[in-house]
Amino acid sequence: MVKSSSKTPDTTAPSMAVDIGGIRMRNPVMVASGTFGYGPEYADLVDLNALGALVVKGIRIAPWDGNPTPRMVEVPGGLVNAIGLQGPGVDGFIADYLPFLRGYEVPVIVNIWGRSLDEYREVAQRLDGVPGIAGIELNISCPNVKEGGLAFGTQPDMARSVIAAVRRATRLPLIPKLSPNVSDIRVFAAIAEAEGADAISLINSYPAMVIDVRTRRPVLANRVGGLSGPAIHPIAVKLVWEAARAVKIPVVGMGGITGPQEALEFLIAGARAVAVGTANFTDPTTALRVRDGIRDYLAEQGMHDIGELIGSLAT
Amino acid sequence: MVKSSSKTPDTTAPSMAVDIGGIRMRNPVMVASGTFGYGPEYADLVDLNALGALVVKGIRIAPWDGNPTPRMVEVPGGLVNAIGLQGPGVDGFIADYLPFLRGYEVPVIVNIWGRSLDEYREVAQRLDGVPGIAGIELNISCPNVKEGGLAFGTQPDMARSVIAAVRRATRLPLIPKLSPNVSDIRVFAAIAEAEGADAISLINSYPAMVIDVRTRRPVLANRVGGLSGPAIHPIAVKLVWEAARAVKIPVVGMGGITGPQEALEFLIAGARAVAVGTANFTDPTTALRVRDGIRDYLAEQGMHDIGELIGSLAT
Amino acid sequence: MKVETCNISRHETFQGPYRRLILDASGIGCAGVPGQFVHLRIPRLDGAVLRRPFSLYRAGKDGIEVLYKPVGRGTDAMLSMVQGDSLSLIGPLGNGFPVCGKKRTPVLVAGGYGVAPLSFLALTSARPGIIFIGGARADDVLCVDDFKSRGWDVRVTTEDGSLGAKGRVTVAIDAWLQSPESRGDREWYACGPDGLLKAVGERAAANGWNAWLSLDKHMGCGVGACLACVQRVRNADGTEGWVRVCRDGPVFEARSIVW
Amino acid sequence: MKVETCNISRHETFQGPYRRLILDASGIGCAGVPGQFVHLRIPRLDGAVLRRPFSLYRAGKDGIEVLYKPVGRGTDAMLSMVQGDSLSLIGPLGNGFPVCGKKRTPVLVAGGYGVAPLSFLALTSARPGIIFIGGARADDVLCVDDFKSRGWDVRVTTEDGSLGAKGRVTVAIDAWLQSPESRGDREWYACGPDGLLKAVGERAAANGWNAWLSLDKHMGCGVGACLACVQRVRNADGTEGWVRVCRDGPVFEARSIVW
Ligand SMILES: Cc1cc2nc3c(=O)[nH]c(=O)nc-3n(C[C@H](O)[C@H](O)[C@H](O)COP(=O)(O)OP(=O)(O)OC[C@H]3O[C@@H](n4cnc5c(N)ncnc54)[C@H](O)[C@@H]3O)c2cc1C
Ligand SMILES: Cc1cc2nc3c(=O)[nH]c(=O)nc-3n(C[C@H](O)[C@H](O)[C@H](O)COP(=O)(O)OP(=O)(O)OC[C@H]3O[C@@H](n4cnc5c(N)ncnc54)[C@H](O)[C@@H]3O)c2cc1C
Ligand SMILES: Cc1cc2nc3c(=O)[nH]c(=O)nc-3n(C[C@H](O)[C@H](O)[C@H](O)COP(=O)(O)O)c2cc1C
Ligand SMILES: Cc1cc2nc3c(=O)[nH]c(=O)nc-3n(C[C@H](O)[C@H](O)[C@H](O)COP(=O)(O)O)c2cc1C
Ligand code: FES
Ligand code: FES
Repeated sequence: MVKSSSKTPDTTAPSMAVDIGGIRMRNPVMVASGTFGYGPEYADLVDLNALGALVVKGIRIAPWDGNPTPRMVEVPGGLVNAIGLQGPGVDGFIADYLPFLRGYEVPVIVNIWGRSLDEYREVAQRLDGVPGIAGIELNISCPNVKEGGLAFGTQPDMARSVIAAVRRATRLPLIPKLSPNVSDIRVFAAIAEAEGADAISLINSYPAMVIDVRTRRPVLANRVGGLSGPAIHPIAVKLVWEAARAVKIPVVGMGGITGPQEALEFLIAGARAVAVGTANFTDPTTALRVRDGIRDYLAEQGMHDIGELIGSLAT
Repeated sequence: MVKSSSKTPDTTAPSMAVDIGGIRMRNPVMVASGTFGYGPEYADLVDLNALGALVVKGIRIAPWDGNPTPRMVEVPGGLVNAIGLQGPGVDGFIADYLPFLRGYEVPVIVNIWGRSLDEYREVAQRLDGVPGIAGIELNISCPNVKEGGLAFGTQPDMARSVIAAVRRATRLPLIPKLSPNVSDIRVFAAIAEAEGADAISLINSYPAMVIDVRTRRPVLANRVGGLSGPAIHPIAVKLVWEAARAVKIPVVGMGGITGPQEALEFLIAGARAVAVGTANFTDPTTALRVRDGIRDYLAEQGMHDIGELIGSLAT
Repeated sequence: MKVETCNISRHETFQGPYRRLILDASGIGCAGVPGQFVHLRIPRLDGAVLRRPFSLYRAGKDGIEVLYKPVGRGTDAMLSMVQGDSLSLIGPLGNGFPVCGKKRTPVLVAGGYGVAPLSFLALTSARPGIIFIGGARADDVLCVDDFKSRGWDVRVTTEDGSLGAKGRVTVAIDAWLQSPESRGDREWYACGPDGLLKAVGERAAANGWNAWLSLDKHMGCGVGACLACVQRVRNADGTEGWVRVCRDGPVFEARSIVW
Repeated sequence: MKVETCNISRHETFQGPYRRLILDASGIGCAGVPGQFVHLRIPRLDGAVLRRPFSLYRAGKDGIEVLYKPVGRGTDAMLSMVQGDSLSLIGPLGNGFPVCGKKRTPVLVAGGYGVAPLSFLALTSARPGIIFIGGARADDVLCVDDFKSRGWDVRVTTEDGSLGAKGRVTVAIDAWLQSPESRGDREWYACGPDGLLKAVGERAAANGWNAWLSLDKHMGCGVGACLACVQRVRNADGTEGWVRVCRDGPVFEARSIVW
């Protein structure tokens, strides 16, 4: 006891902090874009500061109406949504939501999209230097808008140009969100890394369709939508595992997390952080349960730092 | 009552017969390759003649050992398998199983695969003219073998060459089975049609992975496997819908059928027949339930022929 | 708004296919007002990722009550819930009905389970008014006594004529609107299928009255985050846009709705 | 082999965590012999696509019985099944144990639930023999009386010493093998974890005895169609290959197994 003022370190609590391309998070559990609004919606139910990071709903350069309704349908083990990226636009976001979010310490990651290369670039530029934004998640994988969206995420050349353009437009940490709808995810992971992305995230929801056999019509007004939830989890684990081995930049894993178990799979497969999406609807406290469960797992396994777990898959 | 011997036609029973690229089936409900063995396995439980068609487990030119165990793991809404195409080889199949199958009237479709173009061609050649075989399903989409398999199904050039080669090697109805693991299924459907395929079938199981968080190892010995079952159904419907609009040849839809409902979705989306896979394990009588359910639906809707249902999606 | 784990105090047949579910959710109960709803996680509905929304039929310090009818996978599974089962609620959600203007008489219109929030509203209403209840069959006409015992004028219609007047609820409304008794300053409140809401809104608007419609949209999150439940509305400036039924509603003034 | 929908006649605690399930599946009951199993579809296990295999503990014209222990999602869900519940079985599946050679004495070795098929075997055995039952704790040592009442010599071991000798079942087997009483012509039957089966096989082979091992492999179809449950074996001609535990087994002679 040399220095009486020193705190006794809690040797049993493993360190959960991670760094995702320059974004420092207290723990690796984020909430996924489009499933947590812009923050205020869940603020009564969840301590936002307890999240690793908060990724807001996708925004573009101007307000966007999204798709007609119905926009969501439940299926066994998940849901199919075709919201179509309704949002207030980047200025609306900055004016209406960012002040609220600045009241919290949680890193805020803005999910952005555009209908053209220019739009992508503009929205990134507009966010650059705005206080209260920790990073940009670049959505090149939304199955629910006709323009841009998925096309950017499934064609290597288009992915390359949009990532390069946005990279030049911002100094913020940049996280392209890859589409699962490709034959070889490693190609797109490598493109992101080569173009200067700070991290990658995956997977977005998976293109899908539900038909009402009574009316013989698609249930969703947009006809097709994106499948998310437990149903896609084993697909996501495989893609995260492949992507994590293909690049050195951090990987954020998501798809079907409902509790610590699925999050641990992603981390073991090589993800440095994870995001909870659909499960927020089922149980808004999922991210907190996941965080606590990971901590307990580390303690049980005698691990002192989350880093020991990440990518620890024995094959 | 002019002819007293004439049977009174049952005007209420809708016609269920379909023609899949020259294979005439009494009803549109097949059983999917790999989930029904070679026929004898389920013969005690299911009247094989009540099936629209029976697709046997994938075979290649010579016997094949498949993957080490564990080969299968259940996940929410499905299972992930990595059998790895274990089989007796084409001669073993002809000697050991075909005589049994010849005792039935059900059309037998042989699912074939190879590790090279030559192997594919050889096995097709070997089957050509063998009595008791109604058609060939060309598996270019198996996620569970390192050689060939998936690569043939996700690269347009390779898909084209293998379909063309097999087409030249056989006069049997040829049904390439497409991989879901592509960005645009229409490309592969069109290739199949252009190369002279008589029909296409989709989807195969979806590449996936399950990790045991206790041991931090993949559960399957092969590490990755294919996800099948209800979890993939909304994905399959979307792909079948797209494929059916891209080609004129018949489409066989599968993925996650557990009862009439999911089968009807495929038919409405444009499939001319459907196949029951994983659900055979849950309930061996699924195909019969599906057949009866489709018939009841047609009757309820006042349809006289399954043709009125096929592709009837209103969008 | 909170997440509350509660127990089922009672679960019983209410009338015909309708069930009454009494939950000891006192936190939500104390805060809830008529027109608000809870988002209920159905126990043992494996593979389900979504909760189901139900209007408050009653709310107070002892907890809450909802009335529901089995109409699908989720509500069917609810039938097997038993006293003592634990379940998770999010609530109270949405905005309640606005209070009826001082000099106005409330006119209520309900279809099916839509009577539940209106019965709760009547309980807290400063004075009784008139309620039109419509249903397919007598079984679908709920809570008549709730209103009668508080002095409300109850007008029942059923499509098959098994109770009250035969026909749709609009038949009764239109007859009433023709009659002199309908004169005066009214404030309308309605909950039921879209067709009913639209019809009520048109009639109210024609007379320059407010009509507060409680909308029923398929919901994801229930809190305003997912944008699944949106309804097209006309803004004050004449432009059109979306509102979230779960957070901005479920109650909207009829003239703002773009059907 | 058939698919049979049956009802639960009784479902009760057997011992410690083990449960006994009595099913009125008379079709399967009449056909079933020791060593065979049923593939059971667990009711209300939504999202599950696979059945679960269980050995016949008893089978007869009234139906069948199985003993099981909750060890995972499926068997946990089985705990909530109640008398009268209906469920679907496929069975009887696999091949039973071969009959013990005329001049040989049966030696049985069981671990955990593995005692269930062996108890059924003992019931039909021409003459009693010796049975080694091993378990982690006293709770895991089942059916001792089944054997004792039929004149079998029962040797119990538990890893924690709470019942019988302390240690693994091999400790008791090895002690017995050292003793003169083990001499004679024996036929071995074992069911339990792989380690136990392997140990039994080695000891039997060393003495030139047959050992019939009932294997436990994760199963898909249960009928031989999916090739999930395969076990590596040595063929008569020295080559190696797969057999299907569900259809070609679950009982195999120890010397054929490639561990
Ligand atoms: C604000 C609000 C209050 C409600 N209050 C009541 C009430 O007090 N009593 C009552 O019986 N019902 C009420 N409903 C309707 C009730 O939520 C649905 O009947 C229920 O969700 C149907 O679920 P299901 O799984 O049985 O039906 P399914 O049709 O199998 O459901 C599938 C999906 O559709 C959604 N869905 C289906 N029908 C409706 C519907 N009419 N409205 C919204 N979502 C639907 C479900 O939430 C689910 O996501 C209310 C709905 C809303 C929006
Ligand atoms: C021929 C045979 C006879 C059996 N007889 C009995 C018996 O009489 N009593 C009894 O208690 N148990 C018996 N078992 C084991 C029993 O089938 C498993 O305990 C059960 O399947 C576990 O299911 P779960 O969902 O609870 O476990 P989970 O681990 O959650 O199951 C997940 C998956 O793994 C499979 N699985 C898990 N453990 C096993 C295992 N040990 N063997 C086979 N599959 C497994 C399940 O079928 C399922 O597909 C037998 C197994 C076999 C192969
Ligand atoms: C209703 C809904 C809206 C979504 N909106 C977006 C979005 O705006 N931008 C985006 O990149 N991903 C969006 N996603 C995808 C999720 O962020 C996530 O990648 C996907 O749902 C998989 O995770 P999950 O299975 O945990 O939900 C949305 C998902 C849902 C369900
Ligand atoms: C255990 C198993 C084995 C399979 N083997 C084959 C195969 O040999 N050849 C093939 O083309 N598809 C094979 N499949 C894929 C199925 O035929 C089918 O395409 C897929 O499982 C999707 O249908 P389902 O969801 O109804 O199972 C296999 C699937 C399973 C589950
Ligand atoms: S239900 Fe999610 S915004 Fe209304
Ligand atoms: S479980 Fe399918 S072959 Fe044995």
